[in-house]
Amino acid sequence: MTTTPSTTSKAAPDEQFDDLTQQRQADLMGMWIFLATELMLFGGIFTAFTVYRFAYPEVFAEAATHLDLKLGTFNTALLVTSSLFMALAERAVNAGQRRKTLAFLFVTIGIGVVFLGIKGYEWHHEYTEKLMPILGLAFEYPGAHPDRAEMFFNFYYVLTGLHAVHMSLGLVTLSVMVVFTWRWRDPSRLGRQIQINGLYWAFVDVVWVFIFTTQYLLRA
Amino acid sequence: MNDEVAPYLPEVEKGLHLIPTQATEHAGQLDHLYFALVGASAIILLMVVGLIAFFGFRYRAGNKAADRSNLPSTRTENRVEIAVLAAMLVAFMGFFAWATTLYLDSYRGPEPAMTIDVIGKQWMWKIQHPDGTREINAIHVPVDEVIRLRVTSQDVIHSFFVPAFRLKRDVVPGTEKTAWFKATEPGEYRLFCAEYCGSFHSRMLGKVVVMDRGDYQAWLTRQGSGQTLASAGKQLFQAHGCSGCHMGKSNARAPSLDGLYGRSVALDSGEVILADEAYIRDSILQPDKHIAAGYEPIMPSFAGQLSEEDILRIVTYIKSLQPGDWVKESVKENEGESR
Amino acid sequence: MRDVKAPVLAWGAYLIVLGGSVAATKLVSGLMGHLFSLLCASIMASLILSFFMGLRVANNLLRVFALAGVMWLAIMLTLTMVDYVMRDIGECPNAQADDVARNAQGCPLDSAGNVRASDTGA
Amino acid sequence: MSEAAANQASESYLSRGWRLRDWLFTTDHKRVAWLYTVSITAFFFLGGLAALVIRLELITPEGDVVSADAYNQLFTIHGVVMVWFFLIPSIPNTLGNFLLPLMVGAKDLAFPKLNIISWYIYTIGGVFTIAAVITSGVDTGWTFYTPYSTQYADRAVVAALTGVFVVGFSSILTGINFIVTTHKMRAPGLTWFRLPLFVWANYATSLVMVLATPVLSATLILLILERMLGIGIFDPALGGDPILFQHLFWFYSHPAVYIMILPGMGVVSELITCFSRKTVFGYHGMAISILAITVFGFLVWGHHMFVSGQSLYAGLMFSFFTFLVALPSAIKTFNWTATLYKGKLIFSAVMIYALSFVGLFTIGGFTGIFLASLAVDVHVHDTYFVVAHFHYIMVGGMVTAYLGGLHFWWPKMTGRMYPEIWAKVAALALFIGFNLTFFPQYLMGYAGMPRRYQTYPEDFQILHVMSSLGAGVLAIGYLLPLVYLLWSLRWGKRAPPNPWRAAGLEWRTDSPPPKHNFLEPQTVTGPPYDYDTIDNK
Repeated sequence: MTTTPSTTSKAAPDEQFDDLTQQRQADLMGMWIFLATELMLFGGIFTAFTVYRFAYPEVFAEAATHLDLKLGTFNTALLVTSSLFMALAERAVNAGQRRKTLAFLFVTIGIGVVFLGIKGYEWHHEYTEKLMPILGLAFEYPGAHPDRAEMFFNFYYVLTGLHAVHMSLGLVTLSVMVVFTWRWRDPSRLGRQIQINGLYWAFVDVVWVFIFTTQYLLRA
Repeated sequence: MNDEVAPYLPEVEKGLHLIPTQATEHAGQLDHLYFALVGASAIILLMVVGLIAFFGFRYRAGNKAADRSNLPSTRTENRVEIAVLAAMLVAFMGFFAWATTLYLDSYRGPEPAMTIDVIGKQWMWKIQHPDGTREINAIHVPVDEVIRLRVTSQDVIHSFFVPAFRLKRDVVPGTEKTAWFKATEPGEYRLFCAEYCGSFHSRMLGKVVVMDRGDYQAWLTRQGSGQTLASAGKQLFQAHGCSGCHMGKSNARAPSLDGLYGRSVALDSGEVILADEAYIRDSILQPDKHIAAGYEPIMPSFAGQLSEEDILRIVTYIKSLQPGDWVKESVKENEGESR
Repeated sequence: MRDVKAPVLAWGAYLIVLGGSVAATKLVSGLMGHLFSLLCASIMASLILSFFMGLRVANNLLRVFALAGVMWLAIMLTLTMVDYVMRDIGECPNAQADDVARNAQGCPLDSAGNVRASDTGA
Repeated sequence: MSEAAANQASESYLSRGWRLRDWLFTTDHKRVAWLYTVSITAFFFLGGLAALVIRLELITPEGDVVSADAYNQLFTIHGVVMVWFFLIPSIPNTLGNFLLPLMVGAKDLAFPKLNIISWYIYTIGGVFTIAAVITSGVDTGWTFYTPYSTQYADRAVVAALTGVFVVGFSSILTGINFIVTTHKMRAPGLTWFRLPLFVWANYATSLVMVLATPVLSATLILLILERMLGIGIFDPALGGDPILFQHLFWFYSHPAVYIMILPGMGVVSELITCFSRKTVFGYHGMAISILAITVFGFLVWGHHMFVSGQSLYAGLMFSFFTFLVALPSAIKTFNWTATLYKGKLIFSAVMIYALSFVGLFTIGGFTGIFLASLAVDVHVHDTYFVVAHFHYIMVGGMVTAYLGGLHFWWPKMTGRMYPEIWAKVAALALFIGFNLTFFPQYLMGYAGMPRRYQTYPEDFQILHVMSSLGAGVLAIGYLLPLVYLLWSLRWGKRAPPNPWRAAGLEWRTDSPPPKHNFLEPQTVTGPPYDYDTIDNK
């Protein structure tokens, strides 16, 4: 979503803009609209989930208890911490502190990787418990109405999986930001880019809040 | 149309009817609404086209004589817009109320005289009457009775569409929906599948046969006597040695026939054919015509050996076989042996 | 550094709300607990939006765009649910409004001894 | 600035840079518009070819030209190509891309690189889908209804879905670009209520693209996962509801109809004002009704599902909103007509296109009211009536507006004039051919002819034959412009900056415009469509 670097001199706007303020506002606005589209993307799946959550309330509440609440809560706390460090990185880059920016970015990325690791561990655990109804794997659900519980797990994997894809994309762009910060060529442009990335990273966190609540917390 | 579906096509009056036959009261009511809508749109369309033509002539660039002073002010423009808006709103709400009333009526029917099950399936309609009579691609109903249909699908979404009744319901797998009609005119009417359902969507046709009460009773009786016909057919089936190959036991040389009627049969040629009466009859008389996939063409023709009545009896017997019938029978036999 | 204080406080508040939400799941069961959890989720999301994503200081246009996303999601959710909440009312006499599950199994109609259509196939 | 540099800046965007990479890696919105024009034209003729074979098949009631499966694949190709690879990108990505920055007085779009990326996504996704559809065949129809698409249709469904999914991103990127450009890059003095209606229309279209397209992406993700991983979301065997797919699908696909028609409305407003030599009747009403259509357009998707088994009351609600969305459309129709009042009308080819649009759109709009009326829809749903209705809106409306717009701005885009007399012939052929093709379809629809039928009862043959004849005439109406417009590129008269003496910032610069659109920064001091001032100069 960022405008890629041009060869123009430092602190000059891209050729289509009159000045830097206009460019910064345009970038921000573009990113927010993009986030609105992301919201609708997840929203479509949440809508489908809501329909079935409403249709089979008991089964879905029961199925939710088979998820690991402790790990889920821990992951939620982890993710918000990474968002905090991302916000701090934004402030550091605007204050012109290169080393601090780098450090904060590294912490953000590190926490993100740990989050994905824990998520992967959870999936593996559910796989060993035979709660993974994909690709024809055996699904042995201990509760009532296994066919409807299967629907719950379908949504669980779709939502967490799509979220993990977004996290991974975020990690890639953040790594690029690390490289840019290392080089420290055009701090004003870098500030814009890190702000845009920060928006994306925080948005992924917002989505997680709702995934966590609807999947883990709405239990019997 | 295609010959395969010919037996199911209704006998309707030839020629194009822009307004389809009205075979229910609802059809007449709906046509009134339709004419009103056509009238209203025609008026508006004539107004728009008329104004374009009139302005086009009057205010053509070459016409210096036209008065072009006093253009409407913004205030006038707003007033015109609001007037148009209000007029349209009133008209639209009228149509909304009218159409909605008819729609709700067409869903919440009166107490039905009977309920008929309709099952859609690629690419046929299976019908089951309250007394267990089964039909394919045809529904026989008495005139002037409220008939409730309970529709569902076995595979994909189909849509039950009888233009003469102005009736359409989507047939959705996993759900049962109802529809009702009360036919006022005896006759045969077209039944279409309106929701795209795969390769032979356009051949998923059938007919609704509306009969006088007397005819309907006679038809029912004919269907009902199928039981005795069937038992006669069973004796013939065994006497002619059919059961030797067709009994559906392991390493049988011929396909099992229980539940055959109404099923799709994969043929050796790669085609798929619907097992209807014509198919069963053909298979007895011309066994080489349709060879079931996976079997050798070893069956002899019975043409000339069986009278028409006998063929009918055997066909009725095969039609009467429900899926699993023969398995039950063989279990009984086994029990007898072991005793 | 004053500008660091706000996000750190927001982070702390977030963790407290998170704790409350998880605790509520254990303590309050049923609808009230669920509603409380969803309320907590909205608070947590708002904290992120205002403090980490700068909506607190952003210009109104950005807020409008952020809100538009939520509004449109609400439209989709509400109008879709209108269908599911009211499915089969007024058309299939025995179906319950709050039981869409029934609909998926088939609408239980009059028991005139008819063979259930679904028995023959589906 | 040196003199050489100044000369280079005033050169047209077309004069230099004719190596392949100057086009394929350009970020100039005007060149991207051309890339899009070439792509969508190719897709349009591909989709048209499929339609022609369909019409050929339907001349006789028997299925004698192609097999049943081939027929189903043909209408799937026609639908997928026309909807996603022609109608949706047509006006926004060609005329819109070219004109939006010019009309707001900007040097380029806000994100030029996203613009060219969006073309790559579109073209690669499109070619991928077409390749999949042609090599292995997809026969689901463009609507991909479950459970047919997930369990019964075989072959390349996943590939086709992936292609459509990818192309969605090009819509989203274009939408973001247009919205930000309209908000942030308007010339000084160009307030919202001084914007040309074309900009309003493209802005509204972009809103729809941005808010609706992701839902399609979500739906397609679910569908692809259901097919590939065997998870059940819409599968009735697992207690899933196939109708939910329709909800999600139409939440995108109904607003998508407004993606298709709104830009057409914008174009026609420009054309009619110019050739009536006066401002549009009720400018504010026109702008506001565009926004009203955008918002209400999101509340009506359920009218595609009146017989699908959704709740009666949901049907009632969606019907009500559908009647409401017709109001602003009606206002627009009346305002276009009223714009002619006391004008100085010039019946150029462009004006013929524009007036055809008004007439055809009125018919299409009113039959929309038929379909909004619940009980009537039950009868005509999934019949040719519906087919005729949306072709009147999309072909009669949208394609007519697109061709009109293309003629109107052709001198600006290429610097050449086209032969007016041939353009008139083409416009009339389009109008006549179109009505001959699609009006009989209304008639056979009410008479009970279901859509997507390869074979049909003999009674309908006469109407089908008329329709197929019309399709032939229509084809001439499309091929003629292709020929003479290409001809004009080389032999056409050179165009002055403002051949129509039209209002609007885009006419203040050269034809074709220089690389950065304007040599001087533009300011705006008055309302749009100020034809009095232009004519009395």
